[in-house]
Amino acid sequence: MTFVAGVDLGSGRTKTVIIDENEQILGMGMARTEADFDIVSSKSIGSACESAGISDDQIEYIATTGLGRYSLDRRDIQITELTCGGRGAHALFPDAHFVVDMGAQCTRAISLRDGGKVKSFRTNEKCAAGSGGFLERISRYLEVSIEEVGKLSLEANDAQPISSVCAVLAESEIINHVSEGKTVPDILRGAHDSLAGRALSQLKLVGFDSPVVFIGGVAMQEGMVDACRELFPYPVYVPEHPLHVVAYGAAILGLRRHEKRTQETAVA
Amino acid sequence: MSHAAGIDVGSTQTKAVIVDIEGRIVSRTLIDTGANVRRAGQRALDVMMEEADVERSRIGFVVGTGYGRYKIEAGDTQVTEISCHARGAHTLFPGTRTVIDMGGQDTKAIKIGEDGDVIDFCMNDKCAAGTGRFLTGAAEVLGLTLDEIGPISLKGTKPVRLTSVCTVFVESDILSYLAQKRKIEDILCGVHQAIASRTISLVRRTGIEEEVTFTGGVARNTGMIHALEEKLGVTLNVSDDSQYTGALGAALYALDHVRAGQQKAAS
Amino acid sequence: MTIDEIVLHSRSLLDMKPSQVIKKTQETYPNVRGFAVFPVYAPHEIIHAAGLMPVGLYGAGDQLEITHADSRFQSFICSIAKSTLELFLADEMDGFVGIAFSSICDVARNLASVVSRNTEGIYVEYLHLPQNMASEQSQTYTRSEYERFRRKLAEHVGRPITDAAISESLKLYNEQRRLIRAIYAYRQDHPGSISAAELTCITKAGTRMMPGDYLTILKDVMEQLPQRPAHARDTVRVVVEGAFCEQPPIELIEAIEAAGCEIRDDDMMLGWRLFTGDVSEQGDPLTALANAYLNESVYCSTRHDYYHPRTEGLLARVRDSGAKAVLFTPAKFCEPALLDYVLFKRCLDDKGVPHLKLEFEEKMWTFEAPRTEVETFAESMLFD
Amino acid sequence: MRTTIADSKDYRGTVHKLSRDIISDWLGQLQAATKTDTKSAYLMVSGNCVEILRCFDILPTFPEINALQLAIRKNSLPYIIKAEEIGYASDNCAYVKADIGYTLDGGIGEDGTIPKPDLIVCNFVGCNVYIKWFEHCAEIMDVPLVMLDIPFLREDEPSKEDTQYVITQLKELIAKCEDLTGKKFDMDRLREHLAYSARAEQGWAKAKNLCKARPAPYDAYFDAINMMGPINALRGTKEAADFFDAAVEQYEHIVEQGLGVVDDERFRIVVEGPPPYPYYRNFRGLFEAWGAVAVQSTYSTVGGTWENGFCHDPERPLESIAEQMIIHNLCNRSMIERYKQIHQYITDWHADALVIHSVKSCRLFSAGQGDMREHFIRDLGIPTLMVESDLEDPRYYAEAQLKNRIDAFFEALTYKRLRSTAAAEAAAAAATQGD
Ligand SMILES: Nc1ncnc2c1ncn2[C@@H]1O[C@H](COP(=O)(O)OP(=O)(O)O)[C@@H](O)[C@H]1O
Ligand SMILES: Nc1ncnc2c1ncn2[C@@H]1O[C@H](COP(=O)(O)OP(=O)(O)O)[C@@H](O)[C@H]1O
Ligand code: SF4
Ligand code: SF4
Ligand code: SF4
Repeated sequence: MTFVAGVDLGSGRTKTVIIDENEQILGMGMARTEADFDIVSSKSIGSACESAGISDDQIEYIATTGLGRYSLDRRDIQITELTCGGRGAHALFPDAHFVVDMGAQCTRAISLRDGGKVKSFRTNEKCAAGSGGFLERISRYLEVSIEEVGKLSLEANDAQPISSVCAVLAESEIINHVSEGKTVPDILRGAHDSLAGRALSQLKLVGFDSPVVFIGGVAMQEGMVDACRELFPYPVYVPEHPLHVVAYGAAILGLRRHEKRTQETAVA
Repeated sequence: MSHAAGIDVGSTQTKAVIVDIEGRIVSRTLIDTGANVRRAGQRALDVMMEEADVERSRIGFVVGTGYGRYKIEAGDTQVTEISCHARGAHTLFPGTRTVIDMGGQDTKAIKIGEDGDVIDFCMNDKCAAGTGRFLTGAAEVLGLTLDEIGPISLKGTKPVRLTSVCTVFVESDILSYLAQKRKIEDILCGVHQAIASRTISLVRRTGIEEEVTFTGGVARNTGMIHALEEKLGVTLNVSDDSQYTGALGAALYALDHVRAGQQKAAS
Repeated sequence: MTIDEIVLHSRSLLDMKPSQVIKKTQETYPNVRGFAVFPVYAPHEIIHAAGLMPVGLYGAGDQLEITHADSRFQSFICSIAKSTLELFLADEMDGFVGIAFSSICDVARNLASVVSRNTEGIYVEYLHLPQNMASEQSQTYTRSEYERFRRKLAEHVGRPITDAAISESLKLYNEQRRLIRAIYAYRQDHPGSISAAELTCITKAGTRMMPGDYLTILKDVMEQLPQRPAHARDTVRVVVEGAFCEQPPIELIEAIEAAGCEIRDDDMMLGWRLFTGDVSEQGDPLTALANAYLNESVYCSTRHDYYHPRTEGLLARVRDSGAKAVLFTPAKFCEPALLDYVLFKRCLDDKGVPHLKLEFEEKMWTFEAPRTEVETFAESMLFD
Repeated sequence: MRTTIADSKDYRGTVHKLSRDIISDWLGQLQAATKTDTKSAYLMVSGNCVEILRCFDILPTFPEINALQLAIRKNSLPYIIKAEEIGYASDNCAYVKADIGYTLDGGIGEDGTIPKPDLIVCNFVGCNVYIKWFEHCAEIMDVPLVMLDIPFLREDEPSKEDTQYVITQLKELIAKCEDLTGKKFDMDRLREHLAYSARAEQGWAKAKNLCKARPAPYDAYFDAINMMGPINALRGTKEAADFFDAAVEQYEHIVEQGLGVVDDERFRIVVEGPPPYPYYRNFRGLFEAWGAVAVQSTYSTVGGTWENGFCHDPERPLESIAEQMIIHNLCNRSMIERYKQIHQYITDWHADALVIHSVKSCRLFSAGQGDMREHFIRDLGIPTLMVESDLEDPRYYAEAQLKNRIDAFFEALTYKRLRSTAAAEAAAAAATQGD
């Protein structure tokens, strides 16, 4: 049996997926990203090995991706998170040609060719206004844990719109809502609606015209998914483990390279 | 009816000042604006009247300013914070030609004439990067108080270069520098420098003419004063009342009304 | 000098402010004075014939802090406009007789006025180069514009600029352009022999040297290239398009190459490589220049050419260079480039040529984001 | 007693209504032309040669006016977004984006409101974006393009070659029009159209001069749009010429009665830069609140700077067309000329301040306006306010911020005035005491 790991060194968390030669997921792991990428990734890989029931040295090939993809010395190859996200999403939903990936610092809209290759993409770098970091901030402000945000937002019945494009300035609007006695679910849903709107305009820039796969940590929030489904003119698919799709894509691409290399050595 | 009051309801803090008929500061108050903007103004006024032992009936006119100025019920009229900061700064330092005001959510540069009138001004738009909030965030991550960060930053010798000036992401940036074992003073030094650079490019839009007065809450931060002075190459006027500058200006506008009323009554 | 030394030397020239460039040149040519040329094209041949050193103003990169110009040009204006003004306001243009702008975009046009209002004793010229190559009168008009420039420039330097002198300059610049074309061609045949980043430094240095000395350098490069080990990597072959005015930081070009792209052809430093062939060295030199401008210019975003649409030009460039994709790199806020992108995109999509848009700024200093984008782009073509 | 015209409907009534009527007539003609084989051509508003097209009964259409109409009806954003989806950048001129978005959406041609042009005439006078815009139109609609290259006015006077170059190109255009329509060019007809143009231009100049009155009879920025429609879209027609006769008569009447646009004209301003069309009324309200009235504006002269007495001359048909295109329109003149124009406005129209509305879309207008501000404040000592938004893209209009700036500016002016009156009173008091 072959074990290939995909490691996604993201700005918030480092995610690992281990697959076998049939692209079947055997294990997944996660660790909070810290400065020493080597330590973080071995934590993350360790937890993935544990869930796969294998030991670290059984891994034959490692593909890294994400912001820290160059920082892991024991990688075999590094691939960008866009390529991996596209590939991972495609493997799970072969008929979808669009992917939206919402992480902590960045939202990415990707369009795919048949076969899962990236056709075009848009990213918003380093502005919190359209990404998960914003949600973490307001959840802290509203004193709910990030895990609860998704469910709470579903309970909204009078979503409170946010007009500011800046996450920091939007906070004052939120404070205003709080002071006017609006409920937490209504406020959260307003934030989700506004993020969904920004995601939609990014998707439009890559030619959005058919179903989209929603991945990244923010896709774990039901209310956010609901907001997208309501707003987007096409179906929104959400994988079971949205956080790990990029790592999964890395693992798949890693597996391909690994097979190619083994073939080449076999021929030689 | 011999006093006048100015209330500056800011995004973070609410400041209020009472002046007597000569324009001298009788009392001043600073409270957190909190969630209820409407209440903040009233509260500040109440606290201040009590402290100064001035009855409401003796305050002839109240001018509201700051971002919550239209929500102050006690306010007889409103004046923009730009005019108020200019007037306040000119009163504190009559030689002022440029005012740099850094508050919680915005940064302004105001150019003023010899008489203290506003000639020109710029503000940051739409993006809160590099404002007071940025510093508050940095202090929180490091577990320090606002009073501490300035002095610590002064000790920095090898400032870090921040990859983002976004107020939200500064935290993760700082965390990653901490993890790289960079010294806290170097990190804070980098933070202050990043904000100073951003501020200065804003101020340059109006041009920088001496004397330069630094107002707003961030002017209480010695690290910021130093970083700005270094980048501008000029010495800044900073008053102990810097955070009250806007409220003072508002109180002086209110005083105009009180005096005008007295004159009318006299004639 | 070896190629490595030439690249280093070029970089050091590029790090200098214009006044320093003149000072440095004066070490060899004691009384020479400079004349600045704003991208994209102004007839540096005439300037050189006036006994001046034409210096390309391609912004000031990391060398200059923008302290004054921000208050004159708003946030949505390209960097090069600001840094050019800054050079004047910060007294970094010592040793210059003047500057010539040409009709490339609305920003450059207004910049010419602003520079002239804020400077004293410097000759600021604005040349209206034609946008109609098809009128019966185009040639007469273009020649008259060059003639007007010659006349005014002569007044400013206090001596006539003769036809003979212009013809001499034409020859020099013809040879210069010939050599650059030859180096580009050599690199296409021998990928990896010289990187795009290195070559850009070298071509850019030509805007900061006396043309005669520069020829020596180009000849050196051409001679030594065959000795350089060339190794073709597994890359995507691209054409870089859109950086005809403000220039991308060298680090960005390096990042593009590091991310897995081989730059086969580009439109960088276009103003100094404008003509596709030699300008005629026979007859009236100004007529020859006018003809070259009208009939033998490379397609360019700042020039409307009824007979030669830019989209066709780009497709030809892709085809001729054997590239598989286009990296479209406009300067941030560069309106002509950003508008052209729309038509380029249309025709590339139509022909199935992959492309990626990548905006840059003079003062950018992290290249992480563009690098990820180019990498993804390369991966989308390399992986199957 | 009536002291203002704001509450009397007949001021806005007459000129506004007349203008609306003739513009909707014209729009009706355009709409009708989508269904017939009337020939039409694209043209740019600034410094054009519409009279030549009129000689061939070619209906002129103006993409700029199309974009403007979309914005003022608050309809521009969906088209702008549509254009961005096909590759336009957020930093590109939004006039272009709205118009192209509208075209792609089917607004042009048989099912639309504007006929598909048979010819695209790019008289780009100074604005290089225009070249691209018309190239894009030509490519997207597959229509032939004629590029009229108008040399920029880079010295005080155009050179002989400049003028000759333009005249030659006009002749080449005439030949194209003859080919297109099969009609022979008739110089006498051109003279007729030019005579109408001249009459409208003189009317314009008179009307603008009436704003020297205190109070000003209309707002030369916000209300001037009523006159811009007729002069820009309908120049060369009898309708436009008659319109100006009527407008001048109205305004003269208002001046005689001593009426003003606002209750109390407190500040007279000159405005530079195009307005934020998507929020035209709101923006106007911010100034009205302070009793500020625009007595002159540069934007209203994009079509032509008629104030100084230039008008088309039927005796020198092609020459005067060429001169107007090169010299007598705002776009083809340098920033420095614009500074002079504004300064003259401030002096001759007795203005208190300059307001610069800097729009992100239009770099032709806005690039370098910071320098303009610097010049007026520092060199000329004229109070100057600069605010930023956009002429077409509603996303760049931030009312709270604009209000803040505008309020602060007029607060300062008020305060300054207060002090100088106080000083004057004190001086007067001192003088009486001295007696
Ligand atoms: N358990 C969770 N429930 C809901 N949301 C989550 C959860 N974990 C993370 N998130 C959201 O996802 C974001 C992080 O997403 P991720 O894809 O890991 O980003 P990155 O790849 O940049 O590290 C957080 O900012 C948060 O908003
Ligand atoms: N003691 C202090 N030391 C340093 N900085 C301070 C101190 N107190 C407040 N500040 C800074 O001042 C900011 C608030 O400034 P202020 O002018 O009151 O803003 P606003 O008017 O927007 O409420 C805070 O965000 C903080 O960064
Ligand atoms: S401060 Fe606001 S607008 Fe600025 S980068 Fe951060 S989230 Fe974006
Ligand atoms: S970079 Fe573009 S917009 Fe700027 S001056 Fe050059 S051509 Fe004009
Ligand atoms: S840049 Fe200005 S003048 Fe040019 S097309 Fe756009 S709005 Fe019109």
